[in-house]
Amino acid sequence: MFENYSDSQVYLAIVLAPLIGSIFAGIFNAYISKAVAHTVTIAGVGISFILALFVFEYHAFNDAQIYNETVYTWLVSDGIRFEVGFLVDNLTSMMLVVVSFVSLMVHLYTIGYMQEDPGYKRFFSYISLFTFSMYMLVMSNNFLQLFFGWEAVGLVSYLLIGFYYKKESAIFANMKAFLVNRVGDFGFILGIAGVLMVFNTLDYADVFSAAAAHADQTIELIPGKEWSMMTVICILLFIGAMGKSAQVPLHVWLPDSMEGPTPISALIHAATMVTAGIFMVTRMSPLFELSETALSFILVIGAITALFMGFLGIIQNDIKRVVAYSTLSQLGYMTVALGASAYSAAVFHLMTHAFFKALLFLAAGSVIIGMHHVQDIRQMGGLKKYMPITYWTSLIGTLALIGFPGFSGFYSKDSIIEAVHASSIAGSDFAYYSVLIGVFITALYSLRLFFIVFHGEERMDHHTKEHLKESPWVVWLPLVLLAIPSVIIGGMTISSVLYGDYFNNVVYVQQAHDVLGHLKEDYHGPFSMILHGISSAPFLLMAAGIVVAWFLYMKNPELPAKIKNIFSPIYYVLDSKYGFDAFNEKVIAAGTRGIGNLLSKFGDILIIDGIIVNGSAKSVAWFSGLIRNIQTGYLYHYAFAMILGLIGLLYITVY
Amino acid sequence: METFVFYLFSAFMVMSALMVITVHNPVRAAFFLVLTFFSSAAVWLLLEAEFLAVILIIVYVGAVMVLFLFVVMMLDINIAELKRGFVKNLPLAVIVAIAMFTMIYFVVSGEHFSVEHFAPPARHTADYSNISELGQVLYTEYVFAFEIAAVILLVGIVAAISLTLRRRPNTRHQKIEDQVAVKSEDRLRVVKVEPRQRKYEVGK
Amino acid sequence: MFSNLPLLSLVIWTPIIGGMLVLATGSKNSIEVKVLSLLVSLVTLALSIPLYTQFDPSLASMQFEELIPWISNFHINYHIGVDGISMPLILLTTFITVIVIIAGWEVITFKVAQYFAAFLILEGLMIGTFAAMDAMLFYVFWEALLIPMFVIIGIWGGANRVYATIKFFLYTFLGSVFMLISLLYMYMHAAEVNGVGTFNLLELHKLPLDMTPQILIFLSFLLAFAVKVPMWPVHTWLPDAHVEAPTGGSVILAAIMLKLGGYGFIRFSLPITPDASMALDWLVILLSLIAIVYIGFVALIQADMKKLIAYSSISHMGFVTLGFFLFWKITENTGSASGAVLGLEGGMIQMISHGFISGAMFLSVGVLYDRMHSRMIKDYGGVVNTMPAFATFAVFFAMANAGLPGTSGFVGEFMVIMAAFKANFWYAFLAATTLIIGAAYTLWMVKRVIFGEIANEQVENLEDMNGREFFMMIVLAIAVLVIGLYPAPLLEVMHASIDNLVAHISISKLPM
Amino acid sequence: MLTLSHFLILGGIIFSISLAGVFINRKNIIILLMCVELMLLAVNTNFIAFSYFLGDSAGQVFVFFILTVAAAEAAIGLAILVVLFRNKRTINVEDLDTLKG
Repeated sequence: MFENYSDSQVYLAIVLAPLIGSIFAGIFNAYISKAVAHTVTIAGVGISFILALFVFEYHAFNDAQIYNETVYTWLVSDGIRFEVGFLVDNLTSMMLVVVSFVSLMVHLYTIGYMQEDPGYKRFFSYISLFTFSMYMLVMSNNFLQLFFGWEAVGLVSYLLIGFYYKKESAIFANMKAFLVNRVGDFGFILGIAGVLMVFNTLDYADVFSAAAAHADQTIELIPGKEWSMMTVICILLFIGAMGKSAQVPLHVWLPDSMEGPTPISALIHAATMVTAGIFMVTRMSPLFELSETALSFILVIGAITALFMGFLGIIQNDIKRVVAYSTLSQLGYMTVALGASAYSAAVFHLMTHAFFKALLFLAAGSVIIGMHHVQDIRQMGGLKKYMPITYWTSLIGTLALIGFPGFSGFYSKDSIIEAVHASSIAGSDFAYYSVLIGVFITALYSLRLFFIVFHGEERMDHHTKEHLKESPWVVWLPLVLLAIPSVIIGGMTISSVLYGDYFNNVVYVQQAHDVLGHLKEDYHGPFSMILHGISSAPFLLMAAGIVVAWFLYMKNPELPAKIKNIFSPIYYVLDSKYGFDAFNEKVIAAGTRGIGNLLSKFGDILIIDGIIVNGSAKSVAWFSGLIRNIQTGYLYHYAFAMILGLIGLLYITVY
Repeated sequence: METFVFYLFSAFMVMSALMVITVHNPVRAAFFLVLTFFSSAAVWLLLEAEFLAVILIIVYVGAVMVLFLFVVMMLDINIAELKRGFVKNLPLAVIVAIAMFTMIYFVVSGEHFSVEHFAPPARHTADYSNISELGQVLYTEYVFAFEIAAVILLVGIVAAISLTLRRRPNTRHQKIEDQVAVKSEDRLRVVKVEPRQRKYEVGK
Repeated sequence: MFSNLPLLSLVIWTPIIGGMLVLATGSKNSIEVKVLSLLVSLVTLALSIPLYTQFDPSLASMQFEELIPWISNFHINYHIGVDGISMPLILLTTFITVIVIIAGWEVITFKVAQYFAAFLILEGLMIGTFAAMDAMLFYVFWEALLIPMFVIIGIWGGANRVYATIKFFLYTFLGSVFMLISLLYMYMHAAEVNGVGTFNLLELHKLPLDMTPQILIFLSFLLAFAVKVPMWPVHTWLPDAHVEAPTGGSVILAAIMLKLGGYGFIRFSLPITPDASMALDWLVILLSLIAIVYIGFVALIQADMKKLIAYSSISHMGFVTLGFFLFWKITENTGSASGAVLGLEGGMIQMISHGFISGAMFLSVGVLYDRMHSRMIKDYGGVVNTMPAFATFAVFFAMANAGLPGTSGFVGEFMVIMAAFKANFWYAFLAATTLIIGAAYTLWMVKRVIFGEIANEQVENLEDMNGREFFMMIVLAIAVLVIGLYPAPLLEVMHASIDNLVAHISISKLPM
Repeated sequence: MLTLSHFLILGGIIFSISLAGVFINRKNIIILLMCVELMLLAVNTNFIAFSYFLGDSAGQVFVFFILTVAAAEAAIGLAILVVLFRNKRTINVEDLDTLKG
């Protein structure tokens, strides 16, 4: 794409630029100034962003060949080559742009947000490392490297959630996040092992081209019962996605991950890393298409996440947690799209969501800066007049989130709903109603947040109020830059991404599942979609949500408390987050420790060490105590014994 | 004639051996042991083992038994105490000895060792030298064993000496080498005395 | 230039003779002793490098072979050689010993010369064990290396060291006497079959054996090697030994001595008794899986850092034995042997990687212990505040221990899980639980020790690593990273030998 | 006519007597030592008898060595006895039970 450089050099440069920045900032942490640290890392990410734009242009508009090359061979064993390589196609190039853009914005934003923090340079090192890991994940051309990137982003997420390592809640949250992700990875690696077993290779191209031929393979998990191998593999892989993309019941880590600094909540826990699962399933569409069971499973899980996590958003009072639950719910939407075989819609929503959710998080961060690190929305209110830029960008983000016609979120979300509606696989009805109700819920909690924070009476204390002002430009500039795509990107790209041929070479959909192909017949461009959208059920629900939110939080601010009292059992259920945390803490964590204690105390210490090892030592001691009585110490006793023995021997010899 | 000599000395041997184990005084026992050795030397002569017979007398009677006597006499042994239990142990001893002897008797008497199997060889002529014959084999075929025996004796000497050697740390005796190597500093120590200030305690 | 030197012998005997020299100086001026020891270990390391550079990876046969008759009446020879299986382990040994010598630099103040000499002699003996091609020579080295280890734990160990040493010694000794009996049996049997008895390993590999003797030999080998690995349920000596051993002792124990067990399986059990291995592979697999899961749970609740790492070692070594014995189950399940090599090589990589990671983990604990004189997790907290550089390494090694991709800890586990899936879904399922449990116990420890507010005054007064400690850590970290990111060169040298092994064990040794 | 049996029986008698001696004098360690010497004498007699009747001087060589070793043994045994007496003021075997288990 550049005349003097080969493609592979460009791709390598994209990946390595942030890595080098990260290593530099990490190793020379103690020796460089803050300015040097952020300059170097931003330069690294900036280079990769610019190159990513070129790559995108090259693939999206110039119809470049799909790039699929090996960088180096990780290892060869048993004739199987495990390699590190890049696969760059339309999906990858789009992900590259999204990741690098959000990452760049977050880098810029961090200069302002983390200004006072002692871990400033460390933070830059981490987020650059994250960018590198994410590139590795999306550019991978095989399962191994995918897993590498998968775990690497998990590692950085671990480090960043625990960024404030003195805070007990933060270091608890990061361990929780890593472990819950590990549960997902547990399934994921088994899925990879299944792929290796069936295909004897981990290379995407080889696997996908051979997938159909292995569709009927079975595996005997329980003796006598045959399972479709593809279903097993796909569900296992999807368990990985459930961990990373925080689907019920592996979602518990995401709200807690808000303990990390806000920029990374935007970058990792909203825009990029958590969508890795969505990306992965899309990438594996040739496999998932072979298993309707797995698709149904995905559909149901996604629907549950989309609906029930949305409910939780309504009662949260921490500004970041509201956005986090909204992220969970939106991830559920994407998952639903995957389950309905509308992979393109999922990725489309992934992209739009990346922009507007990053925007919302960064705006929340801006509010938090303004409020001097107060995160409780009950102490906010009326911020509109103090922080106008934040206000307007938040409004854009919120509208995009709730799917207001014309905004990015509208196109993607509406498409998902339509796609689920058109789908006919098991569970699609449930999913359809879930996502429909979800629209109402989304609008409700989003505008609740918006109204409480930016409108209404000013509930902050006097001291905070005095210092309340708009954030510096490094903070609001990224907001503005993110607001632009939040508005326009959906309408701009829907025709090609969703209904065009953008994903033709990437996503494989079976004829029977092709809901998007079905929708395409009714699609006549973005504007007619708006027109059509206004009269559809989702729009009405959304409007209802806005009105209810307005009524409850603007018009009658006392009403919510009354409602809370009336429906206190429901409130209790929501407040305890359906009991997942309590269950994990009381049953799983305590149970694990209990088993450990039992095995240690009973198995190791009592049985093996106590009875067998020390027991045998003791029995030797006991026996020797018994026979020591024979050893009188008197010479003549020994002599007597000897002579008796001699006589006995002689007797045997003689007779 | 030979038979008579054999029985005579055998009788001596048995009788004196019995005395060895029955007398209470160790000195007497030692003397009876000497007698046993003498008689057995005579029996050995019958078997044409002249050299060993002589050695038995010279080494055993002359050296070892004398050593026994020395030790017995040197130690202040309470004989009365050692006598206790003699009668009590006697039946057991007799039973064991008879049992042992019966066994041995059944083995060695009878057909395996009779004349047919082991005919008495012809007597050697007068110029036969038992010593030279022994010497021939001892210094050729068994020379290593011989050397080892020598080493064992050496070890015996060293062990006996080192066991019985007593160091008496508090005895006073001359150390010649110290006396020769003495230097003036060792004899005279110059002590620097701090001039002492007298303290006048006024008005106490 | 040096091609006609007896290189392997030099690698074995340089540290032993060097150790004797160090012992002989007995000097109170310990700095000279230390320099001499370091020099000896560095020379050994330098000598061992040609083993890699001049190694021909295309050959499955023994290289650098040396054969000198030793006890010719019983056909026992001083016969040594390396192949792709033993060579990496020898390099690991020479490498880790240098680290261990450095680790003891300032820490040991009591009987310094003896301490370093013990490690040097131990190094030579371990290399000898890996290089021995004669079963009796192997046995001699195998038993001899108990002595320096016994001394190391017994003299420089902690409070309860006597119990730990005796337990360690008796456990390992119990296992190996049965091995001796098997070796003698095979010698006699070879004498019957071939007319002349032999202890030559390569000959023993070819020796035809009936099923019953094979099973008995297999079980006796299993006992010998399972104790060393250690496998459940003969593992309880390890936590005690680790807890009581000085840091250097723990490192050597975890990094190399445990590998002797794995090496024994691959060098003795599999090739000598393939039919018994086939009949009893379920046993080894079962024990390995128990080790992985059961021990993982036990590790979780340990209050003592060294114990926790010791249990984690056992759990990780479960992957080694699991990988080694997957061959028959894979053949049974998929009808082809494809994947068996993956398991075997995965086990090998796991051994080497575990050498670095567990060594580094024990060194990390040692760094803390030298300052605080406590191994208890509850005595720590918020170490990162006062020792940021140390915390970085500690978290890195913890991640490696949890099998993070990009570190060496991942490679072996990944390969073994891949192979296990081919054998049976549930094997892979249980093996993969280590992803969760392993991360849980490691990170929980990290959380309690490294992160958080400064727990007490002692932690507040901690000083960060000095240059010596930093050097050890960085060297190990680089090794862990390099293997994790580019394991191919390490595997290259094994392929021929492992392929050869797989070909060998797929043929029955039962007499026709 | 003297046969081999005569000498062997003589040896047997002496051996049995010394055996009885060990039992009777179970307290007096000196007489115990003498009994041991007697046993050796019995054995030596057997050796010499066999040597004579087989015409093989090896038996005599053996006796020679036994005498040597016995001399050394007696010397060391007595030395031990002296040390023992010096330390314990007794040679009563019943007082010597340090080896009691």
